[in-house]
Amino acid sequence: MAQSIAKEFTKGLWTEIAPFRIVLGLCPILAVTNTVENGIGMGLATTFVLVFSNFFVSLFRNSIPAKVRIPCFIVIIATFVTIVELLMQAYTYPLFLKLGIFIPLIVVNCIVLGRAEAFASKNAPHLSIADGLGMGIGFTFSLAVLSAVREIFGTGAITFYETPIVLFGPSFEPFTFMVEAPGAFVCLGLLLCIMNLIPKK
Amino acid sequence: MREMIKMVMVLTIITAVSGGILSVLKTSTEEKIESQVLKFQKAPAIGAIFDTATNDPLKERFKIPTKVKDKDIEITFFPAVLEDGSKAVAFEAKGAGFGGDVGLMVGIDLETDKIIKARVTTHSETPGIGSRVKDDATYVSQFTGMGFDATFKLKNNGGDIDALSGATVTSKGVSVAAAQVKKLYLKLKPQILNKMK
Amino acid sequence: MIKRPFTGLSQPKLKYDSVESDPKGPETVLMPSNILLLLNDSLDSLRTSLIKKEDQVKKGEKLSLYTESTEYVISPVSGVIKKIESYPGEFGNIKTYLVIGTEENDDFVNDFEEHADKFELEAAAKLLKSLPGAPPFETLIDPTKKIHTLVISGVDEDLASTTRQYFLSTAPEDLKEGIKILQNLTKIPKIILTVPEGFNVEFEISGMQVFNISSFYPNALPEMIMKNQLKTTVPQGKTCEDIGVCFISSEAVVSIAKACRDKKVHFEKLVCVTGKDGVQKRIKTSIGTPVKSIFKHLNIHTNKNDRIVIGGPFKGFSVFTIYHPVQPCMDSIIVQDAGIIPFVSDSACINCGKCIKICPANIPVNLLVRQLEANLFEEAKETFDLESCIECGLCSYVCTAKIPIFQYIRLGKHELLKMKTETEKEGANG
Amino acid sequence: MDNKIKLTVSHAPFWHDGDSICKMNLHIMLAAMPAVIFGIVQFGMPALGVILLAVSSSMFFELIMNFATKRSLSTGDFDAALIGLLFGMMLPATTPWWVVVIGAFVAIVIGKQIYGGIGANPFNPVLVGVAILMVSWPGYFDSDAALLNYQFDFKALAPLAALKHQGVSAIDFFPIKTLIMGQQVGTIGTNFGLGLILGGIFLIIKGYIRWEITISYIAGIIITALIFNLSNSGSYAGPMFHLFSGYTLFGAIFLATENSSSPVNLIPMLIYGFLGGLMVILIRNLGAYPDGTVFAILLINLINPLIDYIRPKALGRGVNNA
Repeated sequence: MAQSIAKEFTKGLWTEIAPFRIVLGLCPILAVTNTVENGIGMGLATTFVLVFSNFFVSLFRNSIPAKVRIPCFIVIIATFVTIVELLMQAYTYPLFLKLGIFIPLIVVNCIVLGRAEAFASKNAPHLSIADGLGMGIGFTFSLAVLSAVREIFGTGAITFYETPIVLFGPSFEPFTFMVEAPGAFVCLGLLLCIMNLIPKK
Repeated sequence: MREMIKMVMVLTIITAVSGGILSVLKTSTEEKIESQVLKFQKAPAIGAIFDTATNDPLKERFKIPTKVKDKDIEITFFPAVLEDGSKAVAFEAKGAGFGGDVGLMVGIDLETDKIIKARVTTHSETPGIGSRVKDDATYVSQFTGMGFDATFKLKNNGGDIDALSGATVTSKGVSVAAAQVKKLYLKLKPQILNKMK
Repeated sequence: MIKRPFTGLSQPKLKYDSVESDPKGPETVLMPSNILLLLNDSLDSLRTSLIKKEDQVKKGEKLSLYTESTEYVISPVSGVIKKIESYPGEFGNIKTYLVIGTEENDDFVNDFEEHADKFELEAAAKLLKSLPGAPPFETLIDPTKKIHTLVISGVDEDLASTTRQYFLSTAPEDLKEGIKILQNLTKIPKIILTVPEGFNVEFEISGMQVFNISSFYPNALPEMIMKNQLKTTVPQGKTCEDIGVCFISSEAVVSIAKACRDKKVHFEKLVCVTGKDGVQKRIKTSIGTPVKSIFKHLNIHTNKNDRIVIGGPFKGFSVFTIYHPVQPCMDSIIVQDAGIIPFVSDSACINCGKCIKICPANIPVNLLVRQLEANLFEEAKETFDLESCIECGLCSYVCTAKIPIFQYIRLGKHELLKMKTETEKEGANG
Repeated sequence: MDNKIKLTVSHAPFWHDGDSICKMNLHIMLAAMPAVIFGIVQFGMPALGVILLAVSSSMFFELIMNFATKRSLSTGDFDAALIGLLFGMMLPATTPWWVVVIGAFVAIVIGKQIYGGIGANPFNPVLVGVAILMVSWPGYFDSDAALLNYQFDFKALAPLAALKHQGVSAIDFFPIKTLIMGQQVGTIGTNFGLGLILGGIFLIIKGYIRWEITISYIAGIIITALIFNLSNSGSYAGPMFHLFSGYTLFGAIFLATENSSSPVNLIPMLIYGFLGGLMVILIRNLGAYPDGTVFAILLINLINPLIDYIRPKALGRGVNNA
């Protein structure tokens, strides 16, 4: 049993890492990865929603009729998204200001509904939590990697809580394209390409 | 039929529970959020507007209940005494922008009835386009010194406000907020003066 | 070979060869000791064939593999069958070739004699199909195709050939006679004779019209004649015959006339041979003569990796052996030296648009070829007009990326046909 | 039927007009030569350095991608070299080496190879490279600043930037004749109007670019600029100034006509070219950038697949006669 929990947890970290292996959740990964701070914040918020929605969906999976399962999942997910939004507003307000409109969009993030539908509605709660946690951490990791690439090349530094860690000297001229929207597409494409060159195992 | 009932039941229960949890959470975090909003949103705007205030406008804030479009709301006012001794008040109004409401904080000199400064507080505008109304102080600086005889509409609608190029909808939201400020101020001025005595 | 002109503004003009004003008669190539006959039928090991090795055949004897076969050849010589073997054709079509060792005797089986005076279409289809020029009697007797127009082509469809024009200008009397025979035989009301631009037809037949055909490729292709002269368009996926127009070469008409006059079939085929030096020669030889004998006569040497093209540079096919026999429909032979054979490449389409400009059928070739490369035959047919192609081959001729577009198109059509027959079969079974 | 001689067997047609991708690209490069040589003469050795670096790094990245994607080597068709050459021509002579290399990387890898190589790119790779550089390091594309250390015997101002910042009165500095003769501040290979026109005529005659696109593009420029100019000659420059300044002619001859990203049917080509010219003038007169060629052509590249659906009806399509 411990083995299967570990298996469900680790698959989200590499073999099924979103969005590089399962191409889901592209909206946030394109929208908020201009800084590492935003990327990780978004990833953690998604992880939170993912774990709890997975848990509750899994808990009620036997009592939810199949015909209304999607509305039920959406209600559960939306509840946790609102909770995240309120909590972020209350405790990490500057981050909330930055992620602003993207937080409510977690509801329609394919990963969350995708895991609820594909995994949590068919598996026991403890496995679902492991799955959600693994997927969420993997997603956070992906967002962090992509946003790190973009922020480093785009600004020459990584900024955490307004303290920049300068990685290149003053002679570095920022590749501004990378932090702009088209840069996200190109960068994501190149990372997807590299991930496909690396074998799964 | 039974299945139908079950479906309705389950959905009702889930939504009810969810609604309950959320309302509890909303009320319990309301205060915290308000203080956060004050700290991170209103405070910088107030600070920028009343950069020469001798008192603490945040602390001395007061609320006046009023009706906007048949809805009872409370408006928070931030009074200030400036270095030159003049009294002023700042408050926020909202107008619909591209992604949601745009909040505009306006500081008004109570004696001359002129706008001291205006700042955008909240918005959900597209980063890089509409968000410039907040990031770019030169845009809202056009309000400085305007009196309430001005028409708070965009210039191409026959008003006095310049639009921010490329962000007409957001600019329109800002002008609507400014017009709202004008309306509220003219309506509530006696009460404000009363409170500030 | 015609190269790209210096200016690329105008389309390349590929002018048909025209026959000289006073054409030289063909040189005769004698029949070698062994001849080959190609039979459009495949060997079936389960059945016993009518003919087998060591069988004696007589000149004029009708040879077919099985009793129920409709395909036949008529032996041009008397001799012994030395070999019967399968011959792989295009797209896996299996044909059969017979090698006959000629013998010095003059046995002549003349099945046609009794029909010659007042023969009918049925008999003609049974006996005259392999006349030089390959007259399309099968189409004419096909009840599903209501042929209302018969076009006698006095112009050669493809370049590097003047065979049909030669008959048009040297045998007007035979042609006239042949047309009259066909008129009586088929009762087709509308007869059309196509001639090159500026050619004067010296005879008149009531009910016959004469059309002048532009002297640039591909204007002599049947579909182009339909479009330019007959002002009718062949619907996608249909042939000219499907809408009632049948084409017959001038050589076939002359052959029919001769056969009726002499009361026997004959086997002398006229072929235009273009050597490696580009010089065109006209030869006359019996059907079944391997091309090797022709080359020997004309002093053409074939080396390794040379290419022998049967039937024109655009619509012909290349053969893998120098023993390929002369066939009734073979109007021309081209020998290309290994050094000048153009490459084909596996490059992708670069979208240069030359094929679009040159395509006489307005096909979006640049998009079509992408579908065909990906084996999307249905899309190619539905959206990208695969079946509009009249198979002139010009797209491949001009292709900058040297993609074998024409071959892709033929493969696509073949695959579609295969799919269609398969679904029909399933429909019949289920 | 023994086979002593191995013959070549292939499929029809057995003739070819002798054209090839390599030949086509060499012709285009040849047509670009007058402008390139003029640029090297005008801007000296640094210009030659930029051009050579652009060509060589483009071919290098092409080679790298060939190995990475395990395909046969495609540098021999000179497509990468052509992209590099055109890309180099669009840079000021003082561009730092690393900007050139990054641009070549973007052009070849992101602009061309990741879509599948030659013929598959939806955008002109040269423009992808230039656009990304322009967005990231606009400073190096400001010809005025870049060419500060040069001494010219003509007005040392980039015509379009001058138009943008100083208004229509600025165009008096630039008589049309000096613009045509390349007497303007700008990039290496796009100034010399006469050379570009000669190259363009050569390519049109040889049939290596589609004249419909070039002509309609120029018509788009002239007509749109004329409309603006007539409506308010105080704020908008005339068509001739627009035609001979900046990237306009270069765009009309070498960029808009890029094979893979432009339409091939007659009417779409005319629409495509005209829209390109229209967009250039709109961006110049109403937008934020002094020269809109790069973005205008990228935009029309986008609509290419859509408008290329306008095509003549194929023979026998929809015909239903029995």
